[in-house]
This record gives sequence, structure tokens and C-alpha cells, in this order.
Amino acid sequence: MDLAKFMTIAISAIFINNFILARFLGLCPFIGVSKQTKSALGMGAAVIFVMTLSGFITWLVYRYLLVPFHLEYLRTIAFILVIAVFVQFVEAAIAKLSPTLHRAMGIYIPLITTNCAVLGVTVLNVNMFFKDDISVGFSFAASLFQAFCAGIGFALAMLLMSGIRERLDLADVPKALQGVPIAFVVASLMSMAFLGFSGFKF
Amino acid sequence: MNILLPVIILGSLGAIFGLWLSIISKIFAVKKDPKTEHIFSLLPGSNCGACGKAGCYGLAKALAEGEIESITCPVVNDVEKDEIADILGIKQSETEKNIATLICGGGKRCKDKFDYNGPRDCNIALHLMGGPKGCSFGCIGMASCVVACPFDAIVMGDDDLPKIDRKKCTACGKCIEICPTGVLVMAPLKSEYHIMCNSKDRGPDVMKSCKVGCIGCGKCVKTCPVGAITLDNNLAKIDYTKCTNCGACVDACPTKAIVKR
Amino acid sequence: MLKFVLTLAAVCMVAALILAGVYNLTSPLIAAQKIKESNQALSQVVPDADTYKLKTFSKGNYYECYKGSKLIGYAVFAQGAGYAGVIKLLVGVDRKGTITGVEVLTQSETPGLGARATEIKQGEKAPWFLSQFKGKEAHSLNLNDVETITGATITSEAILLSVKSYIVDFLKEIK
Amino acid sequence: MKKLISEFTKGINIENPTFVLLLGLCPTLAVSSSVNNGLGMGMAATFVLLGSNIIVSALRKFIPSKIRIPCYIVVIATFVTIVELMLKAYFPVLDKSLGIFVPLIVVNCIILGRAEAFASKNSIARSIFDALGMGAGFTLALVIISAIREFFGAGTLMGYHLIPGFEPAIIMILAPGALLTLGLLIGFGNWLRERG
Repeated sequence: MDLAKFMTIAISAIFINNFILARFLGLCPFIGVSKQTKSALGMGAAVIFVMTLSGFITWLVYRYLLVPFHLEYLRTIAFILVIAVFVQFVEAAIAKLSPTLHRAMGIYIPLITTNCAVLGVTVLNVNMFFKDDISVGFSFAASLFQAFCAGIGFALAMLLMSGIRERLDLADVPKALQGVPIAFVVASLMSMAFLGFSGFKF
Repeated sequence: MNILLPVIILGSLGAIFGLWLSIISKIFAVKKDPKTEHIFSLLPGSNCGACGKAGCYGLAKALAEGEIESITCPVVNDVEKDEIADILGIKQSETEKNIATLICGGGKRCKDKFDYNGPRDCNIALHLMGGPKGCSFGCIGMASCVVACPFDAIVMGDDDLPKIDRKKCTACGKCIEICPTGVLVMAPLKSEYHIMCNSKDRGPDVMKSCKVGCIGCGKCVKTCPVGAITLDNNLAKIDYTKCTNCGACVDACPTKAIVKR
Repeated sequence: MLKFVLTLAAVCMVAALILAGVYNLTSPLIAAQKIKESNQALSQVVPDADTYKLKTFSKGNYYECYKGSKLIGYAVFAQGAGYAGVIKLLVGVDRKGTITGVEVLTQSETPGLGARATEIKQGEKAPWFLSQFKGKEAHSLNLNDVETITGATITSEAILLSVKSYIVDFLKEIK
Repeated sequence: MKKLISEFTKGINIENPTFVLLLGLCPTLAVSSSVNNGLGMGMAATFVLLGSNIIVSALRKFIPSKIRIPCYIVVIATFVTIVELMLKAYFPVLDKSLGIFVPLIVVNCIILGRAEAFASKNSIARSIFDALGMGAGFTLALVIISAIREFFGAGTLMGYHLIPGFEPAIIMILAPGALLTLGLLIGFGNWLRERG
């Protein structure tokens, strides 16, 4: 359990290869939901929760179900099935347990199923931590940690974006660029800033 | 053999998840109000928030619980809109449609008391000694209504007065709430004639700062064939239910304060 | 309740059936594709060999390359941490230990910068950066006797160091 | 018949998935660094969209609404895996350049979006035309963006060097360039619609 490996995973998942700004995963909710900070926070929390647990389940399904029977090509279909069912479970649970949270985040949860970042992290976990189908050392803890950090990276980008966009509404932006176009331009500036991390070696 | 294996594995995975989902839908069954569900299915589902509610589900819930009357969704097409109106039992007929209307003719023509270059917001400007305009009842022209309108239906004209786009305005009332001097009022869509003044001052005081204000002379009250205009503390008011849009009052008014939209 | 289980299971089974069929149809092709790719890389790296035998050593696997029945060289799989990810290489070396060629198998370097390691100049046949390694001794490799890629020192250094470390260890083991 | 054609044209301009509905942004930005990639991804997505729309609208009566999303997702994933295997077998070069974004077609918001919003409520014929329209709109948008990015970022178009002396701005191929291009394109679209 050497710390350096986990530090690399954390730093690279949150900053260097941030899931939204560097890997381009999960852009639809990123643009759609980041209008207010409150909803961005709600979405970020939901994504962290779903990403970590789906990373957990998909690793188990892959390691003990797909690899032994050489069914790697079923990877995509099995993973997305797990995520879809899991998201439906989360939505039902939240709707029942805390209606207020559901009203604030209700419409975003089904969006998570079609969220490229969640499936993206599971596929990346498999690519990174399975060298031609033999699981690399600590691969379970590493992929779980990577999923968690990816969620944190996602939430961080969402938070930054919503903060900026709230200020953007007050700025006088040319009429045609108001709303989504200016959000994209600002996102491109943010991703330029995140590029600064990419030469990071320690 | 290697056809059967994946079929069994994926099939069993599907079965387990099907079972799990059905159990979940039992445990977490939440009593969903069918009326809200039905309205929600008719709404476009784009969650744009222009109706002022948190997405379409918020609007459906508000409509079902009778929290708001008019269907303020600009995106839904008329067929579904009538269907929702039937469910809610409110008649959404064309005649009843209202529109926000401006009742001040001042703007650039109204002399300023002082040069104001503070924040461009009517409420803030008003707190500074009653606002820069000579007439304390008139439109201050800082375009707060333009910002408040969720449908971009209001644009500031070059005479410093808001222009309201008849097609875009959904009578949601946001601009009327925000306007501090009350120069924006709700009027029926079909009404054409309006007294462009909101000043309760006596004639001479009005003339000091604005040449096109209502000086309370009462000529229009006399000439109106159906008696739709009444005069109270120096300001003439049209009763839109009685007004037949005949236009007799326009020529009667000495300061040309009554205008055909 | 049963309806859920049956529908989902049925959909999954049909899906698995179709996919298994497609997989069986395409898996020989994919395998052939893989072999073709690695042979192509091998022929680049050890030019005049025709049969290859896969072997393994402490740091990964390598090919023994024969011309007819005579062993003329080895092709060693190497990898190094590049600028944006892992760079996998195939390094050809003859029996005396001089490098006969280097080929990049996979890299995810920034396009236009690190990715220019595999860039072939107009009119030339092989990537200029990699062909510089030909004819050099592995243990004497260092950065200043090789022209690095402008704007991508980390990538050039990563490739050079991984070639050097893998080949030096490999030669020690073979001797 | 006229209505079906309008379903098709609707997908291209009025409800163009990328510029108007803002769906399917992840592959649009990530893969559009060269026109060949853009075209490849557009074709693959259209094939999956067409197949899944047909099956979804065929099965719409039999799938209970509680588990409709998992069922649709399995159908879509089947088509995506077929595309994945086909690409690996027949077009290895395209598969290598599209990389992780081939399996990610499954979560491409357009496909599940159309399946959920359209195919599950309409007849097969209309779903086919809708899928073709949406696919064409998506591919068109992808090709436009990748043409701009490839030209400014690498000075080439479909791999051919156009202007010899042109010093390309590599930023356009990287992430910021993609976001900038899409943002300005949508802005330009709004401006056109405003003025038109």
C-alpha cells in the first residue's frame, strides 16, 4: 500500500487528467447543471457517490465474473447495466428517504446514467489496473480510490464552473453569446489552466 | 459452448437486477400524485427553468397543487397546453390573456432633477432622493424590468422607456413586481388605448417636469361615450372592461397623454 | 414483480446471444490483426529476421528472432512513463548488443508535441527520432548524443531511458 | 410521407443535437481533432442510434415503465459492442484513434435521450427517420468542428497539408481549443437565428 502510488492516482485524477476538463467525460451535465452552485454541489455529491460505488461493483463483476470466463467483450454492456440499475436504486432511495434532497436533485439523478464520466471511470479502471487480464497489485483499492478521486475532480470542476457562471450572469456578455456559448468559452479557459498541471512529476 | 456461457451469465445478471429493481420499487414506493405525473408527461421536459420553477416537475407539482394559475411554460405547444388546462379545469381562452403595459410617457421627455450615474437599477436609483427624474411617479429608465423578464420580452427603447413585445410577453408579472414606481400594469391584450401617465401631482407640478403627463383636467372623462374613464386625485384611469377602444378620448386630451398602442 | 425479472433477463439473454455470435465471427479477425501488428513492428525492429519465438525474462517478454534457423537477434518489450501516460516500445537488438531498431507500440502523448516521436518527415520512410537509436550501444546511450524532439524533452528522455534500462538488464540476463 | 421527411430535416437544423439540444458533447469535443475521426464517430453513433431506435420503438409496448431505462441501455450497449468489435476487426486504425470513446457511445446522451424521449413514444417508421436525422445532424456538427480544429490545429484537412507556410496552433487540437470552437459555433448559431 505504498503511499506514492495513491498520491499519483489522486493528483492525476483530480488535477492532471481531470475528468471534465482534460478527458472530456461528463460534459452534458457539466454544461447543463452548473447554473447555480447549489445544484452543482448536489450533482457533484451524487456523482461522487455513484462513481465510487459503481467502481466498486464493476471491479467485482469484471474480476470474478467476466475475466474467469474470458467474456471481456461483454465489459461495456455489463458495466452500463450495473450503473443504470444502481442509479435507479439511488434515485428511489433518495426519493423515499429525503424528499427535500430529491426535489433539489431529483431531475439530475437520471442524468447520471447517461453521464459519460461514470462509465468512463469504470472502463479506465479496467484498462489501468488489469494488465492483459491479470489484476495488478492493490488493483481493487487503487481502482476504488481512482473512482473516488475522479468524482472529487468532477465535483471540483462543477463547483468552479458554477461559481464563475453565477458571476457571468451579471457581466454584460454579447447577446448571441449569453448562456451556453459563454459557458463553453469559460470552460476552455479553465481547461487551459488545468493543462498547467499536466507536466507534473514527483 | 462459448455461445451458451455468455447468454447464461448475462441473463442471470439481468434477472438478478430485475429482481433487485422490483424489490426496490416495492420498498421505496412513494405515493406519486397522478395529476402531477400526467401534467409532467405533457410538459416538454427540457427543465429550462424559464417558468420560474425548478424544472418541469416543479412546474407540474405547482400547477397540480394550484400554487400557480397560469401555465407559464413558454416552450410547451398549444395542444398540450390546452390539455393541461382541461386537467386543471381552468379555461385558457385567448380573450382572457393579459399583457404587461407601460403607463408613463416621460422617459427622455421628463426633465432630470440631477445627473445620476450610480448602479443601473431602478430600486437603487429611487432611494436616492426619489430618483433622478423630475416626476416621482414616472419611469426611472434603469431597465430593471428588462433584467427581470425571464422571456426577454422587454427592450429599452431609445426614448428611455421599456418596449414590451406582445408576442413574447406571457403576463408572468415579474416586471410589475420589480418596478418600484408602478408604471407597469397588467392590462387585457385586446385593450388598445392607455393613459400614459401615473402622476398623482396637480396639473402645474406635472407640467414643471413633463409636458405629456395627465394634468387631471377631466376632459377625457366627459368625452368618453361609455363613461369608462374616472378621475381620482388628479389622475385619469381607464376601466378596460368598459372601454370599447373607440379612441374619442385621444383628441380630447390637451397634453396628448392618451396613446393608441 | 415477475414481469420485471423476465423482461430484463430476456433482453439480456438476447443481447448476449447476438454479441456472442458477433464475437465468434470477429475474434479470429481481431487476433489476426494483433499478430499482423506485432509482426509489422518486429520486422521494423529486427529487419532481416523471419521467425520469432516469444520468451519472457525478469522485466517482461521478448522475442527471439531467427533468420532460417540461426538466432540473429532479440526484440524486447520496453515501457516508460512519458509526459501524459505510459509509452510502450519494442526494441530490436542483435547478438552483440547493438540496437537494430526501436518502434513505439502505444503512446498517449500530447498530439503535436510528444506524439511527434513517431512522426515521419516528408519523403523519409522511418520516424527520424527512433532511427537515431540504430547502431548505438545500449549501455552508452545518453541524451546529448541523440537529437531530442523540440518541445518534448520529457517524452524523448522517457523513451531513451526505458530503452537503455530494459536492454542493459536484458543483455545481463542473456549472457 | 411529408411528416417523415420533416422528422429527418428537424434533426439536422432545428433540433440539431449538438448545437441546439446540447447533447452528446463528450464525443463531439474529444474526438473531433481530425475529420476522419469525426466522420468515423459520426457514422458509428448513427448506426447505433438507428439500431436502438428501431428496437426500442418495436419493444415499447412490452417493457414496463419501471425498468425501461435498464432495458434501453442494454439494447444500446449491444449495438455499441457490435460496433466496437467490428471496428477492432475491420478498421483497426480508426479504432485506435477513437480509443475509449467507442465504448462511450453507450452513454452518449443523444442515443438514450432519443430512445427515451422519442422512440419509446412513436412508431418504428418515425423513429427510423428521427434516428437518421439526429445521426446526420450529429455527424454534420462533428465534421464541421473537426474541420475547424484540424485546420487551425494541424494545418491539414483530412490529412493533406493545405497552406505550406502555416504554423498551426496546437492548442486547437488540445482540450481548450475544442471547447472554444464549440462555444463560438453555438454563439454564431444564436447570432444567425437572432438576425434571421
